[in-house]
Amino acid sequence: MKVSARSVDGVEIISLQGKITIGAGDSQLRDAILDALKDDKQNLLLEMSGVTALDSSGIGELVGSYTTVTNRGGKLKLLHLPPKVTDLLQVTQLITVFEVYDNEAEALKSF
Amino acid sequence: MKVSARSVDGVEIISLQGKITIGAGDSQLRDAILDALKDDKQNLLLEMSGVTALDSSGIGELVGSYTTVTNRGGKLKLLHLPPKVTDLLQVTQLITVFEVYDNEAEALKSF
Amino acid sequence: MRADTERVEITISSRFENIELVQVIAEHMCENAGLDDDGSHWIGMAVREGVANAIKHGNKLDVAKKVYACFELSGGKLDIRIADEGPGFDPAQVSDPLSPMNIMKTSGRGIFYMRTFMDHVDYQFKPNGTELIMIKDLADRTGTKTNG
Amino acid sequence: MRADTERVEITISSRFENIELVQVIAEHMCENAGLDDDGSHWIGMAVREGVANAIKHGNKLDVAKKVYACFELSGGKLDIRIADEGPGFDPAQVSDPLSPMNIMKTSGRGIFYMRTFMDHVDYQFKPNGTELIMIKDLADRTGTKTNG
Ligand SMILES: Nc1ncnc2c1ncn2[C@@H]1O[C@H](COP(=O)(O)OP(=O)(O)O)[C@@H](O)[C@H]1O
Ligand SMILES: Nc1ncnc2c1ncn2[C@@H]1O[C@H](COP(=O)(O)OP(=O)(O)O)[C@@H](O)[C@H]1O
Repeated sequence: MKVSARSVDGVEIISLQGKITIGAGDSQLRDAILDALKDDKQNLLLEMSGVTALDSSGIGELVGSYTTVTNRGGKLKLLHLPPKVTDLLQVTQLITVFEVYDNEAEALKSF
Repeated sequence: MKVSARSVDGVEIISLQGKITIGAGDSQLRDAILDALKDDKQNLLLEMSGVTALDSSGIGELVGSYTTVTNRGGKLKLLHLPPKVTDLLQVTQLITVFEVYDNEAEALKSF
Repeated sequence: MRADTERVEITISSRFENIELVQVIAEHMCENAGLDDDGSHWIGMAVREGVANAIKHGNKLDVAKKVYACFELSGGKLDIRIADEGPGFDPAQVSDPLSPMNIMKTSGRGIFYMRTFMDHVDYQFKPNGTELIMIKDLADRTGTKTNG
Repeated sequence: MRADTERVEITISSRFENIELVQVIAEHMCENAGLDDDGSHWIGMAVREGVANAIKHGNKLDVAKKVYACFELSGGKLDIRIADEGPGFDPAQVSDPLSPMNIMKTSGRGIFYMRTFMDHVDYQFKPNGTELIMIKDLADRTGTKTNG
Protein backbone atom coordinates (compact mmCIF):
# COMPACT_ATOMS: atom_id res chain seq x y z
CA MET A 1 0.00 0.00 0.00
CA LYS A 2 1.05 3.56 -0.70
CA VAL A 3 0.18 6.33 1.70
CA SER A 4 0.35 10.02 0.91
CA ALA A 5 -0.80 12.90 3.05
CA ARG A 6 -1.66 16.55 2.51
CA SER A 7 -3.08 19.24 4.78
CA VAL A 8 -6.15 21.22 3.75
CA ASP A 9 -7.89 23.70 6.07
CA GLY A 10 -6.46 22.06 9.16
CA VAL A 11 -7.49 18.60 8.05
CA GLU A 12 -4.89 15.95 7.26
CA ILE A 13 -6.09 14.07 4.18
CA ILE A 14 -4.39 10.68 4.12
CA SER A 15 -4.76 8.90 0.79
CA LEU A 16 -4.49 5.12 0.81
CA GLN A 17 -3.57 3.34 -2.40
CA GLY A 18 -3.49 -0.42 -2.85
CA LYS A 19 -4.20 -3.32 -0.56
CA ILE A 20 -4.96 -3.22 3.14
CA THR A 21 -4.91 -6.94 3.81
CA ILE A 22 -3.32 -9.32 6.27
CA GLY A 23 0.44 -8.95 6.02
CA ALA A 24 0.19 -6.11 3.51
CA GLY A 25 -0.57 -2.49 4.17
CA ASP A 26 -1.76 -2.88 7.73
CA SER A 27 1.42 -1.53 9.30
CA GLN A 28 1.67 1.36 6.81
CA LEU A 29 -1.79 2.52 7.78
CA ARG A 30 -0.92 2.38 11.45
CA ASP A 31 2.33 4.29 10.87
CA ALA A 32 0.57 6.97 8.84
CA ILE A 33 -1.94 7.52 11.63
CA LEU A 34 0.76 7.62 14.29
CA ASP A 35 2.83 10.07 12.23
CA ALA A 36 -0.14 12.39 11.92
CA LEU A 37 -0.90 12.21 15.65
CA LYS A 38 2.75 12.80 16.50
CA ASP A 39 2.59 16.03 14.49
CA ASP A 40 -0.42 17.00 16.61
CA LYS A 41 -2.81 16.67 13.74
CA GLN A 42 -6.26 16.07 15.19
CA ASN A 43 -8.51 15.98 12.18
CA LEU A 44 -7.81 13.04 9.91
CA LEU A 45 -9.63 12.16 6.71
CA LEU A 46 -8.79 8.81 5.09
CA GLU A 47 -9.23 9.08 1.33
CA MET A 48 -9.90 5.52 0.20
CA SER A 49 -10.81 5.62 -3.50
CA GLY A 50 -7.49 3.93 -4.32
CA VAL A 51 -7.97 0.95 -2.02
CA THR A 52 -7.94 -2.13 -4.25
CA ALA A 53 -8.40 -4.85 -1.65
CA LEU A 54 -9.50 -4.96 1.95
CA ASP A 55 -10.05 -7.96 4.18
CA SER A 56 -11.13 -8.48 7.79
CA SER A 57 -7.60 -7.55 8.95
CA GLY A 58 -7.77 -4.31 7.01
CA ILE A 59 -11.20 -3.58 8.48
CA GLY A 60 -9.69 -4.28 11.90
CA GLU A 61 -6.92 -1.77 11.17
CA LEU A 62 -9.48 0.87 10.28
CA VAL A 63 -11.32 0.25 13.53
CA GLY A 64 -8.05 0.34 15.47
CA SER A 65 -7.08 3.61 13.80
CA TYR A 66 -10.43 5.09 14.68
CA THR A 67 -9.99 4.15 18.33
CA THR A 68 -6.42 5.45 18.49
CA VAL A 69 -7.36 8.80 17.01
CA THR A 70 -10.51 9.18 19.10
CA ASN A 71 -8.68 8.30 22.31
CA ARG A 72 -6.25 11.14 21.66
CA GLY A 73 -9.13 13.55 21.21
CA GLY A 74 -8.93 13.59 17.42
CA LYS A 75 -11.38 12.77 14.67
CA LEU A 76 -11.06 10.16 11.94
CA LYS A 77 -13.47 10.20 9.01
CA LEU A 78 -13.60 8.34 5.73
CA LEU A 79 -13.81 9.73 2.20
CA HIS A 80 -14.58 8.09 -1.17
CA LEU A 81 -15.21 4.52 -0.11
CA PRO A 82 -15.17 2.03 -2.99
CA PRO A 83 -18.58 0.27 -3.08
CA LYS A 84 -17.15 -3.06 -1.89
CA VAL A 85 -15.54 -1.40 1.13
CA THR A 86 -18.90 0.15 1.98
CA ASP A 87 -20.43 -3.33 1.78
CA LEU A 88 -17.83 -4.73 4.19
CA LEU A 89 -18.48 -1.94 6.69
CA GLN A 90 -22.21 -2.36 6.28
CA VAL A 91 -22.52 -6.07 7.03
CA THR A 92 -20.39 -5.67 10.16
CA GLN A 93 -22.46 -2.61 11.18
CA LEU A 94 -19.31 -0.52 11.29
CA ILE A 95 -20.88 1.91 8.87
CA THR A 96 -22.68 3.36 11.91
CA VAL A 97 -19.33 3.93 13.65
CA PHE A 98 -17.54 5.80 10.89
CA GLU A 99 -18.50 9.12 9.44
CA VAL A 100 -18.32 8.58 5.70
CA TYR A 101 -18.24 11.23 2.94
CA ASP A 102 -18.47 11.10 -0.83
CA ASN A 103 -17.49 14.71 -1.29
CA GLU A 104 -14.20 16.18 -0.13
CA ALA A 105 -15.47 19.71 0.45
CA GLU A 106 -18.30 18.45 2.61
CA ALA A 107 -15.96 16.22 4.52
CA LEU A 108 -13.60 19.12 5.21
CA LYS A 109 -16.45 21.35 6.38
CA SER A 110 -17.64 18.69 8.82
CA PHE A 111 -14.58 18.84 11.08
CA MET B 1 -13.46 -12.88 -28.02
CA LYS B 2 -15.66 -10.25 -29.65
CA VAL B 3 -15.38 -9.54 -33.35
CA SER B 4 -16.77 -6.48 -35.08
CA ALA B 5 -16.31 -5.45 -38.68
CA ARG B 6 -16.70 -2.26 -40.68
CA SER B 7 -15.90 -1.39 -44.30
CA VAL B 8 -13.73 1.61 -45.12
CA ASP B 9 -12.56 2.42 -48.67
CA GLY B 10 -13.07 -1.15 -49.84
CA VAL B 11 -11.16 -2.57 -46.88
CA GLU B 12 -12.89 -4.73 -44.29
CA ILE B 13 -11.55 -3.74 -40.87
CA ILE B 14 -12.12 -6.61 -38.48
CA SER B 15 -11.61 -5.63 -34.84
CA LEU B 16 -10.70 -8.39 -32.42
CA GLN B 17 -11.39 -7.89 -28.72
CA GLY B 18 -10.39 -10.29 -25.99
CA LYS B 19 -8.55 -13.59 -25.95
CA ILE B 20 -7.43 -15.63 -28.92
CA THR B 21 -6.27 -18.70 -27.07
CA ILE B 22 -6.77 -22.43 -27.24
CA GLY B 23 -10.46 -23.17 -26.84
CA ALA B 24 -11.38 -19.48 -26.78
CA GLY B 25 -11.70 -17.11 -29.68
CA ASP B 26 -10.05 -19.30 -32.28
CA SER B 27 -13.29 -20.31 -33.98
CA GLN B 28 -14.71 -16.77 -33.89
CA LEU B 29 -11.65 -15.50 -35.77
CA ARG B 30 -12.03 -18.22 -38.38
CA ASP B 31 -15.75 -17.49 -38.79
CA ALA B 32 -15.13 -13.76 -39.15
CA ILE B 33 -12.60 -14.38 -41.91
CA LEU B 34 -14.88 -16.83 -43.71
CA ASP B 35 -17.82 -14.41 -43.45
CA ALA B 36 -15.77 -11.67 -45.04
CA LEU B 37 -14.56 -13.94 -47.85
CA LYS B 38 -18.09 -15.18 -48.48
CA ASP B 39 -19.17 -11.57 -49.01
CA ASP B 40 -16.37 -11.30 -51.60
CA LYS B 41 -14.32 -8.99 -49.45
CA GLN B 42 -10.72 -9.29 -50.58
CA ASN B 43 -8.92 -6.75 -48.46
CA LEU B 44 -8.94 -7.59 -44.78
CA LEU B 45 -7.33 -5.62 -42.00
CA LEU B 46 -7.27 -7.20 -38.53
CA GLU B 47 -7.38 -4.49 -35.88
CA MET B 48 -5.77 -6.06 -32.82
CA SER B 49 -5.38 -3.37 -30.17
CA GLY B 50 -8.09 -5.05 -28.08
CA VAL B 51 -6.45 -8.47 -28.00
CA THR B 52 -5.80 -9.23 -24.33
CA ALA B 53 -4.24 -12.68 -24.62
CA LEU B 54 -2.73 -14.70 -27.43
CA ASP B 55 -1.05 -18.09 -27.27
CA SER B 56 0.54 -20.42 -29.83
CA SER B 57 -2.94 -21.58 -30.89
CA GLY B 58 -4.00 -18.01 -31.51
CA ILE B 59 -0.82 -17.39 -33.47
CA GLY B 60 -1.64 -20.51 -35.47
CA GLU B 61 -5.10 -19.13 -36.18
CA LEU B 62 -3.60 -15.90 -37.48
CA VAL B 63 -1.30 -17.86 -39.78
CA GLY B 64 -4.20 -20.03 -40.95
CA SER B 65 -6.31 -16.95 -41.64
CA TYR B 66 -3.48 -15.45 -43.64
CA THR B 67 -3.19 -18.57 -45.77
CA THR B 68 -6.95 -18.84 -46.31
CA VAL B 69 -7.25 -15.25 -47.44
CA THR B 70 -4.15 -15.35 -49.64
CA ASN B 71 -5.25 -18.58 -51.32
CA ARG B 72 -8.48 -16.89 -52.34
CA GLY B 73 -6.57 -14.03 -53.89
CA GLY B 74 -7.19 -11.66 -50.98
CA LYS B 75 -4.94 -9.73 -48.65
CA LEU B 76 -4.76 -9.92 -44.86
CA LYS B 77 -2.85 -7.29 -42.93
CA LEU B 78 -2.53 -6.47 -39.25
CA LEU B 79 -3.15 -3.17 -37.47
CA HIS B 80 -2.30 -1.95 -33.96
CA LEU B 81 -0.50 -4.96 -32.54
CA PRO B 82 -0.11 -4.90 -28.77
CA PRO B 83 3.64 -5.03 -27.96
CA LYS B 84 3.46 -8.57 -26.59
CA VAL B 85 1.77 -9.82 -29.75
CA THR B 86 4.57 -8.25 -31.78
CA ASP B 87 7.05 -10.11 -29.58
CA LEU B 88 5.30 -13.43 -30.21
CA LEU B 89 5.35 -12.85 -33.98
CA GLN B 90 8.96 -11.74 -33.84
CA VAL B 91 10.47 -14.74 -32.07
CA THR B 92 8.70 -17.11 -34.46
CA GLN B 93 9.83 -14.97 -37.43
CA LEU B 94 6.22 -14.53 -38.49
CA ILE B 95 6.70 -10.80 -38.38
CA THR B 96 8.30 -11.15 -41.83
CA VAL B 97 5.16 -12.89 -43.13
CA PHE B 98 2.58 -10.35 -42.01
CA GLU B 99 2.30 -6.77 -43.15
CA VAL B 100 1.86 -4.83 -39.93
CA TYR B 101 0.67 -1.24 -39.50
CA ASP B 102 0.48 1.15 -36.58
CA ASN B 103 -1.61 3.68 -38.42
CA GLU B 104 -5.03 2.97 -39.86
CA ALA B 105 -4.85 5.50 -42.70
CA GLU B 106 -1.53 4.09 -43.88
CA ALA B 107 -2.83 0.57 -43.62
CA LEU B 108 -5.88 1.48 -45.75
CA LYS B 109 -3.74 3.18 -48.39
CA SER B 110 -1.50 0.11 -48.67
CA PHE B 111 -4.19 -2.15 -50.14
CA MET C 1 -18.49 -22.97 -22.55
CA ARG C 2 -19.33 -23.63 -18.92
CA ALA C 3 -17.86 -26.32 -16.74
CA ASP C 4 -20.50 -28.22 -14.81
CA THR C 5 -18.28 -30.52 -12.82
CA GLU C 6 -14.82 -29.48 -11.92
CA ARG C 7 -12.29 -30.07 -9.22
CA VAL C 8 -9.18 -28.03 -8.55
CA GLU C 9 -6.72 -28.53 -5.72
CA ILE C 10 -3.96 -26.24 -4.57
CA THR C 11 -1.37 -26.52 -1.84
CA ILE C 12 0.62 -23.56 -0.55
CA SER C 13 3.01 -23.00 2.31
CA SER C 14 1.95 -20.79 5.19
CA ARG C 15 2.76 -17.31 3.98
CA PHE C 16 0.26 -14.47 3.78
CA GLU C 17 1.47 -13.57 0.29
CA ASN C 18 0.16 -16.94 -0.92
CA ILE C 19 -3.41 -16.19 0.12
CA GLU C 20 -3.97 -14.47 -3.18
CA LEU C 21 -3.00 -17.58 -5.13
CA VAL C 22 -5.89 -19.48 -3.60
CA GLN C 23 -8.23 -16.52 -3.90
CA VAL C 24 -7.61 -16.10 -7.65
CA ILE C 25 -8.27 -19.81 -8.20
CA ALA C 26 -11.61 -19.43 -6.47
CA GLU C 27 -12.49 -16.34 -8.48
CA HIS C 28 -11.46 -17.88 -11.80
CA MET C 29 -13.45 -21.02 -11.13
CA CYS C 30 -16.50 -18.94 -10.32
CA GLU C 31 -16.08 -16.97 -13.53
CA ASN C 32 -15.64 -20.17 -15.52
CA ALA C 33 -18.87 -21.37 -13.94
CA GLY C 34 -20.65 -18.31 -15.28
CA LEU C 35 -20.81 -16.23 -12.12
CA ASP C 36 -20.63 -12.46 -12.50
CA ASP C 37 -17.68 -10.40 -11.22
CA ASP C 38 -19.36 -9.40 -7.97
CA GLY C 39 -20.46 -12.92 -7.13
CA SER C 40 -16.96 -14.21 -7.81
CA HIS C 41 -15.42 -11.44 -5.75
CA TRP C 42 -17.33 -12.24 -2.57
CA ILE C 43 -16.58 -15.94 -2.81
CA GLY C 44 -12.92 -15.04 -3.32
CA MET C 45 -13.16 -12.89 -0.20
CA ALA C 46 -14.54 -15.80 1.87
CA VAL C 47 -11.68 -17.96 0.60
CA ARG C 48 -9.17 -15.24 1.49
CA GLU C 49 -10.47 -15.18 5.07
CA GLY C 50 -10.42 -18.96 5.34
CA VAL C 51 -6.86 -19.24 4.06
CA ALA C 52 -5.70 -16.37 6.27
CA ASN C 53 -7.08 -18.19 9.31
CA ALA C 54 -5.46 -21.47 8.25
CA ILE C 55 -2.08 -19.74 7.92
CA LYS C 56 -2.36 -17.59 11.05
CA HIS C 57 -4.39 -19.53 13.59
CA GLY C 58 -3.99 -23.05 12.20
CA ASN C 59 -0.38 -23.24 11.05
CA LYS C 60 0.74 -20.28 13.15
CA LEU C 61 2.79 -18.91 10.27
CA ASP C 62 5.10 -21.93 10.19
CA VAL C 63 6.15 -21.93 6.52
CA ALA C 64 6.97 -25.61 6.71
CA LYS C 65 3.27 -26.29 7.28
CA LYS C 66 0.95 -26.43 4.31
CA VAL C 67 -2.48 -25.13 3.56
CA TYR C 68 -4.44 -27.32 1.17
CA ALA C 69 -7.49 -26.06 -0.67
CA CYS C 70 -9.88 -28.00 -2.83
CA PHE C 71 -12.62 -26.52 -4.97
CA GLU C 72 -15.30 -28.78 -6.28
CA LEU C 73 -17.96 -27.52 -8.59
CA SER C 74 -20.82 -29.90 -9.11
CA GLY C 75 -24.55 -29.60 -9.67
CA GLY C 76 -24.31 -25.82 -9.58
CA LYS C 77 -22.77 -25.88 -6.11
CA LEU C 78 -19.24 -24.85 -5.23
CA ASP C 79 -17.77 -26.88 -2.37
CA ILE C 80 -14.60 -25.39 -0.91
CA ARG C 81 -12.33 -27.14 1.59
CA ILE C 82 -9.42 -25.40 3.26
CA ALA C 83 -7.24 -27.55 5.46
CA ASP C 84 -4.41 -26.63 7.79
CA GLU C 85 -2.16 -28.63 10.12
CA GLY C 86 -3.29 -26.93 13.31
CA PRO C 87 -5.00 -28.19 16.46
CA GLY C 88 -8.34 -26.54 15.71
CA PHE C 89 -10.57 -24.49 17.98
CA ASP C 90 -14.05 -24.39 19.41
CA PRO C 91 -16.30 -22.50 16.99
CA ALA C 92 -18.87 -22.07 19.77
CA GLN C 93 -16.36 -19.87 21.58
CA VAL C 94 -16.03 -17.46 18.68
CA SER C 95 -17.70 -14.23 19.68
CA ASP C 96 -20.25 -12.32 17.64
CA PRO C 97 -18.56 -9.31 16.00
CA LEU C 98 -21.89 -7.46 15.84
CA SER C 99 -22.42 -7.42 19.57
CA PRO C 100 -21.83 -3.94 21.04
CA MET C 101 -19.07 -5.39 23.21
CA ASN C 102 -17.15 -6.47 20.13
CA ILE C 103 -17.97 -3.94 17.48
CA MET C 104 -14.84 -1.88 18.17
CA LYS C 105 -12.51 -4.88 18.30
CA THR C 106 -9.70 -4.95 15.78
CA SER C 107 -10.23 -8.62 14.93
CA GLY C 108 -12.84 -11.36 14.95
CA ARG C 109 -14.69 -10.67 11.70
CA GLY C 110 -13.21 -13.34 9.42
CA ILE C 111 -15.61 -16.20 10.05
CA PHE C 112 -18.48 -13.71 10.11
CA TYR C 113 -17.57 -12.59 6.57
CA MET C 114 -17.33 -16.20 5.43
CA ARG C 115 -20.82 -16.88 6.76
CA THR C 116 -22.09 -13.71 5.11
CA PHE C 117 -20.78 -14.58 1.66
CA MET C 118 -21.26 -18.34 1.64
CA ASP C 119 -24.40 -20.43 2.13
CA HIS C 120 -22.80 -22.90 4.50
CA VAL C 121 -19.68 -22.71 6.68
CA ASP C 122 -18.54 -25.57 8.83
CA TYR C 123 -15.40 -27.02 10.42
CA GLN C 124 -14.10 -30.54 10.77
CA PHE C 125 -11.40 -31.23 13.32
CA LYS C 126 -9.16 -34.21 12.72
CA PRO C 127 -6.02 -35.49 14.41
CA ASN C 128 -3.89 -34.11 11.60
CA GLY C 129 -5.51 -30.71 11.27
CA THR C 130 -8.51 -28.52 10.72
CA GLU C 131 -10.72 -28.48 7.68
CA LEU C 132 -12.96 -25.57 6.83
CA ILE C 133 -15.88 -26.46 4.57
CA MET C 134 -17.72 -23.73 2.72
CA ILE C 135 -20.54 -24.27 0.23
CA LYS C 136 -22.11 -21.82 -2.14
CA ASP C 137 -25.05 -22.46 -4.39
CA LEU C 138 -24.02 -20.69 -7.57
CA ALA C 139 -27.35 -21.37 -9.25
CA ASP C 140 -29.19 -18.55 -7.54
CA ARG C 141 -26.47 -16.09 -8.48
CA THR C 142 -25.27 -17.36 -11.86
CA GLY C 143 -25.71 -14.55 -14.32
CA THR C 144 -27.86 -12.49 -11.98
CA LYS C 145 -26.69 -9.19 -13.39
CA THR C 146 -27.78 -9.31 -17.00
CA ASN C 147 -28.56 -12.95 -17.35
CA GLY C 148 -25.18 -13.46 -19.03
CA MET D 1 8.46 -9.18 1.69
CA ARG D 2 9.88 -11.69 -0.77
CA ALA D 3 9.56 -15.42 -0.54
CA ASP D 4 12.87 -17.17 -1.07
CA THR D 5 11.71 -20.74 -0.89
CA GLU D 6 8.22 -21.59 -1.84
CA ARG D 7 6.30 -24.51 -3.24
CA VAL D 8 2.82 -24.44 -4.68
CA GLU D 9 0.98 -27.35 -6.23
CA ILE D 10 -2.20 -27.31 -8.26
CA THR D 11 -4.25 -30.04 -9.86
CA ILE D 12 -6.89 -29.37 -12.52
CA SER D 13 -9.01 -31.52 -14.77
CA SER D 14 -8.35 -31.46 -18.50
CA ARG D 15 -10.33 -28.48 -19.70
CA PHE D 16 -8.85 -25.59 -21.64
CA GLU D 17 -10.66 -23.10 -19.42
CA ASN D 18 -8.55 -24.31 -16.50
CA ILE D 19 -5.27 -23.35 -18.18
CA GLU D 20 -5.65 -19.85 -16.83
CA LEU D 21 -5.84 -21.12 -13.23
CA VAL D 22 -2.34 -22.53 -13.53
CA GLN D 23 -1.09 -19.53 -15.45
CA VAL D 24 -2.21 -17.05 -12.79
CA ILE D 25 -0.53 -19.12 -10.08
CA ALA D 26 2.72 -18.92 -12.04
CA GLU D 27 2.37 -15.19 -12.57
CA HIS D 28 1.49 -14.48 -8.94
CA MET D 29 4.42 -16.53 -7.68
CA CYS D 30 6.75 -14.63 -9.98
CA GLU D 31 5.38 -11.32 -8.73
CA ASN D 32 5.71 -12.46 -5.13
CA ALA D 33 9.33 -13.33 -5.93
CA GLY D 34 9.91 -9.76 -7.08
CA LEU D 35 9.79 -10.25 -10.84
CA ASP D 36 8.40 -7.40 -12.92
CA ASP D 37 5.14 -7.67 -14.88
CA ASP D 38 6.78 -8.52 -18.18
CA GLY D 39 9.00 -11.20 -16.70
CA SER D 40 6.02 -12.76 -14.96
CA HIS D 41 3.95 -12.57 -18.11
CA TRP D 42 6.37 -14.58 -20.24
CA ILE D 43 6.75 -17.27 -17.62
CA GLY D 44 2.97 -17.42 -17.39
CA MET D 45 2.90 -17.82 -21.16
CA ALA D 46 5.33 -20.78 -21.03
CA VAL D 47 3.14 -22.36 -18.36
CA ARG D 48 0.04 -21.78 -20.47
CA GLU D 49 1.66 -23.62 -23.40
CA GLY D 50 2.80 -26.48 -21.19
CA VAL D 51 -0.63 -26.95 -19.63
CA ALA D 52 -2.35 -26.68 -23.02
CA ASN D 53 -0.15 -29.50 -24.32
CA ALA D 54 -0.78 -31.62 -21.24
CA ILE D 55 -4.54 -31.23 -21.71
CA LYS D 56 -4.59 -31.62 -25.49
CA HIS D 57 -1.78 -34.00 -26.42
CA GLY D 58 -1.24 -35.71 -23.07
CA ASN D 59 -4.72 -36.23 -21.67
CA LYS D 60 -6.46 -35.82 -25.04
CA LEU D 61 -9.13 -33.64 -23.46
CA ASP D 62 -10.38 -36.44 -21.22
CA VAL D 63 -11.82 -34.41 -18.31
CA ALA D 64 -11.43 -37.38 -15.99
CA LYS D 65 -7.66 -37.10 -16.43
CA LYS D 66 -5.77 -34.59 -14.34
CA VAL D 67 -3.00 -32.13 -14.99
CA TYR D 68 -0.77 -31.57 -12.00
CA ALA D 69 1.52 -28.57 -11.76
CA CYS D 70 4.14 -27.85 -9.15
CA PHE D 71 6.02 -24.59 -8.76
CA GLU D 72 9.09 -24.53 -6.63
CA LEU D 73 10.95 -21.35 -5.97
CA SER D 74 14.34 -21.84 -4.40
CA GLY D 75 17.69 -20.12 -4.60
CA GLY D 76 16.32 -17.57 -7.05
CA LYS D 77 15.28 -20.30 -9.47
CA LEU D 78 11.74 -21.22 -10.39
CA ASP D 79 11.29 -24.92 -11.11
CA ILE D 80 8.01 -25.77 -12.81
CA ARG D 81 6.68 -29.30 -13.34
CA ILE D 82 3.59 -30.01 -15.38
CA ALA D 83 2.45 -33.61 -15.44
CA ASP D 84 -0.24 -35.31 -17.49
CA GLU D 85 -1.50 -38.90 -17.73
CA GLY D 86 -0.58 -39.37 -21.39
CA PRO D 87 1.78 -41.75 -23.18
CA GLY D 88 4.34 -39.10 -24.04
CA PHE D 89 6.10 -38.39 -27.33
CA ASP D 90 9.51 -38.17 -28.86
CA PRO D 91 10.78 -34.60 -28.48
CA ALA D 92 13.39 -35.28 -31.16
CA GLN D 93 10.56 -35.65 -33.66
CA VAL D 94 9.15 -32.20 -32.94
CA SER D 95 9.86 -30.06 -35.97
CA ASP D 96 11.45 -26.62 -35.92
CA PRO D 97 8.75 -23.98 -36.37
CA LEU D 98 11.31 -21.55 -37.81
CA SER D 99 12.25 -23.72 -40.76
CA PRO D 100 10.79 -22.38 -44.03
CA MET D 101 8.87 -25.63 -44.44
CA ASN D 102 7.02 -25.03 -41.18
CA ILE D 103 6.73 -21.31 -40.87
CA MET D 104 3.21 -21.26 -42.36
CA LYS D 105 1.94 -24.16 -40.28
CA THR D 106 -0.99 -23.47 -38.00
CA SER D 107 0.54 -25.35 -35.07
CA GLY D 108 3.86 -26.49 -33.65
CA ARG D 109 5.01 -23.36 -31.81
CA GLY D 110 4.17 -24.27 -28.20
CA ILE D 111 7.39 -25.94 -27.14
CA PHE D 112 9.35 -23.34 -29.08
CA TYR D 113 7.73 -20.58 -27.00
CA MET D 114 8.49 -22.48 -23.81
CA ARG D 115 12.14 -22.74 -24.80
CA THR D 116 12.19 -19.06 -25.70
CA PHE D 117 10.82 -17.87 -22.36
CA MET D 118 12.43 -20.38 -20.02
CA ASP D 119 16.10 -21.21 -19.41
CA HIS D 120 15.61 -24.94 -19.47
CA VAL D 121 12.86 -27.16 -20.89
CA ASP D 122 12.89 -30.90 -20.58
CA TYR D 123 10.56 -33.90 -20.51
CA GLN D 124 10.44 -37.01 -18.38
CA PHE D 125 8.40 -39.95 -19.57
CA LYS D 126 7.12 -42.35 -16.95
CA PRO D 127 4.75 -45.29 -17.07
CA ASN D 128 1.98 -43.18 -15.57
CA GLY D 129 2.44 -40.07 -17.66
CA THR D 130 4.53 -37.26 -19.00
CA GLU D 131 6.28 -34.61 -16.94
CA LEU D 132 7.38 -31.32 -18.42
CA ILE D 133 10.17 -29.63 -16.46
CA MET D 134 10.87 -25.95 -16.99
CA ILE D 135 13.40 -23.89 -15.09
CA LYS D 136 13.86 -20.16 -15.01
CA ASP D 137 16.58 -18.27 -13.22
CA LEU D 138 14.71 -15.31 -11.82
CA ALA D 139 17.84 -13.68 -10.50
CA ASP D 140 18.96 -12.28 -13.84
CA ARG D 141 15.50 -10.87 -14.54
CA THR D 142 14.33 -9.65 -11.17
CA GLY D 143 13.43 -6.06 -11.72
CA THR D 144 15.18 -5.78 -15.08
CA LYS D 145 12.22 -4.37 -17.03
CA THR D 146 14.15 -2.87 -19.98
CA ASN D 147 16.43 -5.84 -20.38
CA GLY D 148 13.61 -8.21 -20.95
N1 LIG E 1 -8.09 -22.60 11.07
C1 LIG E 1 -8.17 -22.23 12.38
N2 LIG E 1 -7.43 -22.88 13.30
C2 LIG E 1 -7.49 -22.49 14.61
N3 LIG E 1 -8.27 -21.50 15.07
C3 LIG E 1 -9.02 -20.81 14.19
C4 LIG E 1 -9.01 -21.13 12.80
N4 LIG E 1 -9.87 -20.30 12.18
C5 LIG E 1 -10.38 -19.49 13.14
N5 LIG E 1 -9.88 -19.79 14.36
C6 LIG E 1 -10.23 -19.15 15.65
O1 LIG E 1 -11.43 -18.43 15.48
C7 LIG E 1 -11.23 -17.06 15.85
C8 LIG E 1 -12.09 -16.15 15.00
O2 LIG E 1 -11.63 -16.12 13.69
P1 LIG E 1 -12.04 -14.94 12.74
O3 LIG E 1 -13.50 -14.73 12.84
O4 LIG E 1 -11.52 -15.25 11.38
O5 LIG E 1 -11.33 -13.65 13.32
P2 LIG E 1 -9.79 -13.33 13.54
O6 LIG E 1 -9.01 -14.21 12.63
O7 LIG E 1 -9.69 -11.89 13.20
O8 LIG E 1 -9.51 -13.59 14.99
C9 LIG E 1 -9.75 -16.83 15.72
O9 LIG E 1 -9.29 -15.80 16.53
C10 LIG E 1 -9.19 -18.19 16.12
O10 LIG E 1 -9.11 -18.30 17.51
N1 LIG F 1 2.40 -33.44 -22.99
C1 LIG F 1 2.49 -33.96 -24.22
N2 LIG F 1 2.11 -35.25 -24.45
C2 LIG F 1 2.18 -35.80 -25.68
N3 LIG F 1 2.67 -35.14 -26.75
C3 LIG F 1 3.08 -33.87 -26.60
C4 LIG F 1 3.01 -33.21 -25.34
N4 LIG F 1 3.49 -31.95 -25.49
C5 LIG F 1 3.84 -31.84 -26.78
N5 LIG F 1 3.60 -32.98 -27.48
C6 LIG F 1 3.88 -33.23 -28.89
O1 LIG F 1 4.76 -32.26 -29.37
C7 LIG F 1 4.19 -31.59 -30.48
C8 LIG F 1 4.63 -30.15 -30.54
O2 LIG F 1 4.04 -29.44 -29.49
P1 LIG F 1 3.96 -27.87 -29.56
O3 LIG F 1 5.28 -27.33 -29.96
O4 LIG F 1 3.40 -27.38 -28.28
O5 LIG F 1 2.98 -27.54 -30.77
P2 LIG F 1 1.42 -27.93 -30.96
O6 LIG F 1 0.86 -28.21 -29.61
O7 LIG F 1 0.85 -26.71 -31.60
O8 LIG F 1 1.42 -29.13 -31.87
C9 LIG F 1 2.71 -31.80 -30.37
O9 LIG F 1 2.06 -31.72 -31.60
C10 LIG F 1 2.63 -33.18 -29.76
O10 LIG F 1 2.75 -34.16 -30.74
